[in-house]
Amino acid sequence: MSADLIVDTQIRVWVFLPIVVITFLVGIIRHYVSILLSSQKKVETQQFQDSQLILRSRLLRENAKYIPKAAFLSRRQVFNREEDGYLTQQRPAVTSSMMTDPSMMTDMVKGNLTNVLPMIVVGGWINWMFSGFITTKVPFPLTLRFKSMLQRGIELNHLDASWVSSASWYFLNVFGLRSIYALVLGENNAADQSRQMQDQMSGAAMAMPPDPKVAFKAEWEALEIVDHQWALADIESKLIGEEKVKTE
Amino acid sequence: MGAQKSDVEQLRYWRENNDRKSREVLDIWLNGLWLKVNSLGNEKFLVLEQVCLAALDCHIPNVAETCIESLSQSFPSSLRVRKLHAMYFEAKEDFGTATDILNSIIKADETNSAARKRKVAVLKAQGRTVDAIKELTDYLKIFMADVEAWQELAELYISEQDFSKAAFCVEELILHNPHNHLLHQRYADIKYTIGGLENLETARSYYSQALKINPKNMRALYGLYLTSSALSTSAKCSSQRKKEAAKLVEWSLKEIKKRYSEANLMVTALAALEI
Amino acid sequence: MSEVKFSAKAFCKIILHAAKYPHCAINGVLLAKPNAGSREIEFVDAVPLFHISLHLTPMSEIALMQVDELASKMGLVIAGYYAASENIRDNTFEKTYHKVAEKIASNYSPSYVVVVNNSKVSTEADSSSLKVAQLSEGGFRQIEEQNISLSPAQATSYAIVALMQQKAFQKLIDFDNHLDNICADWMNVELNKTIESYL
Amino acid sequence: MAAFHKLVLSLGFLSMFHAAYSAAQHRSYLRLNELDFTGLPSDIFLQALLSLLIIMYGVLNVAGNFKEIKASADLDSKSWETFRNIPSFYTFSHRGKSFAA
Repeated sequence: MSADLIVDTQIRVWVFLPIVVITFLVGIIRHYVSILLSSQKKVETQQFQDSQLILRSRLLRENAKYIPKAAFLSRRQVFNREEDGYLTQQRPAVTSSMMTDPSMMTDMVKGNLTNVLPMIVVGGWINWMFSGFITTKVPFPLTLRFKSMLQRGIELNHLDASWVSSASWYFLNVFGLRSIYALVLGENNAADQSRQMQDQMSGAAMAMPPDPKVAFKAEWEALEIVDHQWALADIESKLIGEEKVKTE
Repeated sequence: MGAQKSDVEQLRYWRENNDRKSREVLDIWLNGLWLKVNSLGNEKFLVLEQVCLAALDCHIPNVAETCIESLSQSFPSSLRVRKLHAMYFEAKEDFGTATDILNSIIKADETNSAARKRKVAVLKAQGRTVDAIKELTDYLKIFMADVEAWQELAELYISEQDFSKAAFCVEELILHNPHNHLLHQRYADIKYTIGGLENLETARSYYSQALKINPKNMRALYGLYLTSSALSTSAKCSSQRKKEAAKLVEWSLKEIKKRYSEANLMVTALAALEI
Repeated sequence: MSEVKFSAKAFCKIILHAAKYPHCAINGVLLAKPNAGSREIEFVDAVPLFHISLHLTPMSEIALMQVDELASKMGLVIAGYYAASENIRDNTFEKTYHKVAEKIASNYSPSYVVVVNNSKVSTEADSSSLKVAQLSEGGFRQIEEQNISLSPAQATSYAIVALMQQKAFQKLIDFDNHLDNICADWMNVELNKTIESYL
Repeated sequence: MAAFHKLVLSLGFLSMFHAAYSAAQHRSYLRLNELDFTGLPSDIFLQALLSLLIIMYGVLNVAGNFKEIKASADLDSKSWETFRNIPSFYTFSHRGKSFAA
């Protein structure tokens, strides 16, 4: 094992570098294709309202100590009233719109098209073209457990685990190039900017669980058990006391 | 080149700070920035939008027109540019057209909050404050976590002298941003304006809180002085509490004087406070 | 009918205050020499107070206390209240009515309310850009335009044009500015000098 | 001043790389002479440490100013003057029109 393997320089030129270039270019193409296919995601007003509601009640719970007790209680009352409180209101059951809503379907297809498909196609191609090479070596020793990760496609029991096979090199590239993309395409490249210009708000809509009822129920419970402690109860003497220490 | 850079930085500072320095923005623009706007890269559009607003604010319509023109060339279908169009008509007091444009934006995008907010502003511009309040409360039923809208509602209620509702809005703002001394101070202002023993005490607490968060807040310091001196002379207070209040009066007066002497000011008007 | 005169200092400061914050409602108080019962009143100085939130009382109280103290040192009284509303079309006395006016009325009678006529005010403002009313028994008795005058009339109108060209409103400081930065002087000693230099 | 600190930073990095290269050289020297590795020579060690300090100094100065640790520190300098301005709700029918005309 200690004897060093010498890897043919041809492998560097014809396997190691091509894989890097291919994955990089595929990533860029995928980026632009996804911009081309992306449709402005429409947020339902109802959904938006729900997420804002949850946000507000969460803030109420967390910062309740900064408002007077009466103010807190009246707010909780409005949120948690028996019949028509914000969190207890009756909602028509949200059926899973996955199958009925065609736009949902196209979104899914587009997602598959841009993410999964290239992975399968390019991955398969690379496996077929460049299989069975040792491409590089990580400059530190690794335990045997890494063999399955780094030496996919090569079944050699006695090979040191720090050698990397071509298929694994491809996967390392797929996951490792992300920050390079950000660097090359920019965090806010031209495409992003134009979308931002078109509308700044809809991005702020939080992702909501499909059924708001569950979230509402959880929020209702959490709000019920909040014990209001006014943070400003003794603020005057604190203020004077603190200042005294400072001036002395 | 150096001058231009600082101009752009100045504009950015104002933009991020929400400074309404319309005259100054326009001055920068007319003093040569408009020639160089194409070299600004992506910031160009933000600058154009800012200048457009400033021009509308100063009622110089042709500058606003050019800004909108070049923005709509870059983003022909953008709703945000359409909103600027609506604002242009607003400034011309053509409120009907402005409302039509805003309605079409909302139709195109149900969740477009900016257009809905503009509708409130249109009503406000017509002097229909009560309608504006109604529109804004409708808006807040959907966009409950919109801090700007709560703040605007508070201002509207204050201008309508409906202080308890304004207080509610400011409470909401405090919930969203509990470390902002300005909000605590504003809440105390409102409570003091409403009056009554209990509200005075609340006001005093919030002035103290504002002062604790930011010791430089003069309004809070004056407010603390005012509330505690009112409490110390109030007939309904117990003597124990009066004593506490008197201590606060003394302390706040000392602090006020310290502030002025630190700034090397001899203010004779301060004598008014020592009664 | 009573006559109302504005000194150059008072008039310029009102207009400059309105010009400095064109998008805000503003208010302030007017100082006059005390001669109770007289039909004539001359406002010798104005103190710009607020532009941020006029309707909240605590800071107004502080301001009134301080202005009163200073005014009495100079032998003046607070005899009037001026305001301008945010909207260009709101020029009525009712819209700009304020508790401060009431307070002033209880201290000095007859006291006056001045409203800046938003649609008439301009860079060449004259006495027609102000509407004046006497406050009596909770009602407003508007004073006709011919009874409102500037003293000195000609020089003041020249001064205001020059001041607006100079953008002198940037130098005007109201009580709100003072509260944000206590080094700012709400008596506007500097600005007074500038105004006088144009007379 | 910024240029100077950038220079310091790049010098630090250069020196750090040099130290790393020296360490690699040392290892290969040991291997060639079939000696056991006991530790780095003190000069390489010192150089690495020194360049680390230089890099830290450079980064701190290049990266810009420190932020206050207090959450509300940014708000301290704010006043109602700017805080109440909300561009979404600007109205334009105000006195500015009379002054512009």
